[in-house]
Amino acid sequence: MVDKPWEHEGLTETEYEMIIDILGREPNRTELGMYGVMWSEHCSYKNSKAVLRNLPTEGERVLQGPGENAGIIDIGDKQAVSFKIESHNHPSAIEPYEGAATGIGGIIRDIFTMGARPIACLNSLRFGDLDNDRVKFLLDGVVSGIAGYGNCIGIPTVGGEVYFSDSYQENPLVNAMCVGIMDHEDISTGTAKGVGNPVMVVGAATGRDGIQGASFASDELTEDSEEDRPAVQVGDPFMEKLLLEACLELIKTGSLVGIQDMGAAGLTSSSCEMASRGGAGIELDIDLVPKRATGMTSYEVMLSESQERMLVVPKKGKEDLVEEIFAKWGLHAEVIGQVTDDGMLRVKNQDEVLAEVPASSLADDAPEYNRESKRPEYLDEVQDFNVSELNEPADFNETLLDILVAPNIASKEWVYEQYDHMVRTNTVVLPGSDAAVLRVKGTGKGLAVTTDCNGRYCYLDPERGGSIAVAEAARNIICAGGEPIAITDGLNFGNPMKPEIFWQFEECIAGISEACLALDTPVTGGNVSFYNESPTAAVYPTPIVGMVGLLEDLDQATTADFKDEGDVILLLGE
Amino acid sequence: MDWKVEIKILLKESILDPQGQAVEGGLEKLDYNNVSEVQVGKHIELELEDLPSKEEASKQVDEMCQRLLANPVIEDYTFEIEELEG
Amino acid sequence: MDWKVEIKILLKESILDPQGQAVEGGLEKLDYNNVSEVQVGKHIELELEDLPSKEEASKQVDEMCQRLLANPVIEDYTFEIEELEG
Amino acid sequence: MKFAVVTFPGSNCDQDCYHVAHEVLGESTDMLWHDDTADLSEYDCIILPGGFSYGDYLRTGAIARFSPMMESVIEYAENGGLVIGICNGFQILLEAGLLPGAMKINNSLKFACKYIDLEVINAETPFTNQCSEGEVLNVPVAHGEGNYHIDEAGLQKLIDNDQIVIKYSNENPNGSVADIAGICNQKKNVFGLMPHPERCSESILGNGSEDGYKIFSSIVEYVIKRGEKNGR
Ligand SMILES: Nc1ncnc2c1ncn2[C@@H]1O[C@H](COP(=O)(O)OP(=O)(O)O)[C@@H](O)[C@H]1O
Repeated sequence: MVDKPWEHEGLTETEYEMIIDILGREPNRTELGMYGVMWSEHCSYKNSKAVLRNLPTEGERVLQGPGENAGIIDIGDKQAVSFKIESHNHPSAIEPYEGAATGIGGIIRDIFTMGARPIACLNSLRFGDLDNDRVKFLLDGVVSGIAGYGNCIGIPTVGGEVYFSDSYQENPLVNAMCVGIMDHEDISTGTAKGVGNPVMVVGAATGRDGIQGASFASDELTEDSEEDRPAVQVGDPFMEKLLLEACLELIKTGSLVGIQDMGAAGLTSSSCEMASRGGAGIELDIDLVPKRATGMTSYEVMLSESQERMLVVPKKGKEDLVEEIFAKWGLHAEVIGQVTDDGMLRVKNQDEVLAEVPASSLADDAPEYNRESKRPEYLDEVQDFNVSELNEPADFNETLLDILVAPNIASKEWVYEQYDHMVRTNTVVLPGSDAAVLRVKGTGKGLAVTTDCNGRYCYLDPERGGSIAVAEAARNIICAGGEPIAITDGLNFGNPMKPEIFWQFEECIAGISEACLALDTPVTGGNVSFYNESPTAAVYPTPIVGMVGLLEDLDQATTADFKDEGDVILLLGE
Repeated sequence: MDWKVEIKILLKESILDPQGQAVEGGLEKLDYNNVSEVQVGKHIELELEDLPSKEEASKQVDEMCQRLLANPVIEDYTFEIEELEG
Repeated sequence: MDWKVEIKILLKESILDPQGQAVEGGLEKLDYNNVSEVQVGKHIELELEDLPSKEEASKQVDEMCQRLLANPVIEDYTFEIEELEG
Repeated sequence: MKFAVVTFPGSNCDQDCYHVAHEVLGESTDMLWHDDTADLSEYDCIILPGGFSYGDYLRTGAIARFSPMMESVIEYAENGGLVIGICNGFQILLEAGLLPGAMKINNSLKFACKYIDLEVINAETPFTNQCSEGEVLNVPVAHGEGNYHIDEAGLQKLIDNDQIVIKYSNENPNGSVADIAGICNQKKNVFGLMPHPERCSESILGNGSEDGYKIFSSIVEYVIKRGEKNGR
């Protein structure tokens, strides 16, 4: 082995020693690669877990909190909603169209894996100054990518936000949220258990794309990142549409034990997480995995991030049924292994064992760090600012016009007209209002959905900013006629190794927690994206709040526009 | 001198080509079972004015491909240049 | 014998090409002012197995273009065929 | 009456069309699978729904038109059966040659989803008899390739035979020749349109327009009248 083999996998020497302790020997290259991705920030949350525990995650309606592919909230009548937000910032910075598109694909898979039929997508976007050509290119590519994927798969994109600020100049933020609806009896989880049950891979063939995407997402962007090309993946929304229909059909049969999407760290993460959740082991033969490229090594097969794939564990004897359903949708389903009782993730190539590690050590035993935190000095300066010292504008009419043409305030029609926001005929309140409202067919109910965050507020006062994001989302839901019921959070920050950044992170979480407790909107899951930095600076701390609200009666749905001449206009609040 | 340029742009080999797969499937449906390795890319034709040599023309086309016509992150391109008869 | 086929498909000349126009506009924005007649079409590559002669291969490709690959109402196509070395 | 909606791999509006036909109109409605063939004579109208059949790869509708069910639909249409193709369904009808012309990418090169005004040009088809000539309908469009093309001779024929059924009235969202939004065949039993009437058949949705309902109720009305005439 080369010197310091851990470095290539993004691990530290201490972490490498922990692995040796776990295995009682040195890991081989495949095993080390597996630990590398699973213990990356992206998969293990090693720098954020401790702080995330402070978020309130319990509530009467919570059927599934954080820890699964997505959270689930009860909406009555034996129905539930599943929703989650996910970031795809770094891939979008490099290849905006495909980066954003595959981000949409990933979050949609998280939702239908839970057994829910996706009914809406939202997206929260941050870019640099719109005067810049690169920024225009990124905006254009990201919006077309979201449209390209979401429109083709036939899920309406009903809301979101776009903000422009220097702080995102070289590190745009692309967060996507998906909301699905399900009957309680269809709730599925990513669990593997039952010795001898088959493990099957369904959907696309495995290629060399996106290898080490997870550890890539955990690095700061550098000048060289554009050279890091293999990490870019191309999505196939058509394939995912077929996968979605086939998986939902399969879940309805009741013959599944567990199902999980292959996102970051592909086969490695899906297999070890499923085994670990079920307290079981999994044995795989990579020779049986359908591959798109020839001569792929075990390292590559285990770490590939090819899109539009899922791992399913049906009950023994149901293999043919799975194959039949997938064949109907023109897709392959292959048995690649089975569930065992020894807790090991064992990877074989025919008879040869290539990797053998405790599944839970990959999924759950990553080290947890309490990073140093320190109040940044810039705060004294910015908080010293006194609004009353500002001069009154000479001409308020002119100021109003200036405000209206500012990209952050101007209509976002250019964006949402590129998204099919009406497919599935549920969109009661269209984009352009405060929150979008969707009807729940077959009931008189509706769901209100929104994403919100003001990164500038979070920069000026992370704790207040975090609370404000939740409060703004709640106001939007209420203005649409809904009662806020839960949130998902997309936490976008800089490098957590910097004490000032970590402090921002802690403070934002404290603010979000406080607001969520006050509003009784538990956090059912979310995503942490660190290392959103460019050589010059970190992005504004941007904890995006995706909120779902319930309208017991769709007739309560309200829109933001003025309706009739002569109507009274009231200003509420302080 | 004026030039006629033909550019072909295909996805890099390692990258998934969903269009190619769909077309291959479509051809199969029509019972063309002897077709494989289908790739679908772009073909661009254009005319370039006023460049003194094929080298200069080539240089400009390459630059245009890098900057706008192709997406070098995921695509490869090749081109051919011929002098246009006045 | 096996064959390597390259097909190019462009909109018929009389038909307005929105993509070609957009690309021309895009190039102009980047200060390429000597570009004209931009057309954007498709480039398809594929391999054909087991056909005894170039004529047979040609016949099949032509048929595939007519039936599926091109839309003869608005598109023209041309193709090149080469024998694949075993 | 009896509707049937065809599902192709990649169809997205099949359930929406089903919902309108079955729940809103209250008519009996079957779902048909692309890979089957069927004797369609028991149906009064076949709906080809919107979406991205086969991902819209290569060209919109190009691959779907070769599905076995389309063979049945073509036969059904040739025998005078009513067929309505909405958005991707329209594109499939063009590729299948049941309607003349072809579809190009929108002039903007961008997908456009919005409500738009349509003018009814021919109110005497089985699909528009509940509208009046010149009436303006407010209906959403949602497509990236709705830029209808036909050559001049073809256009003249469409005009001469009253085959242009609806046009974009204020704004042409895609660059279509002669602002064409929907056309029918010479016999008037096959209708293709880019806008989505199924998305505006209930007042609860979107901006509240129910203009799309008129298209579906026209079909029902036509079928009832035809039945009466035939003494059924
Ligand atoms: N990226 C986006 N995707 C979809 N809809 C968007 C997006 N950005 C903005 N919108 C829609 O535009 C409307 C106005 O957005 P915005 O200007 O951010 O307003 P607000 O400050 O009231 O949230 C909202 O209804 C929002 O859903």
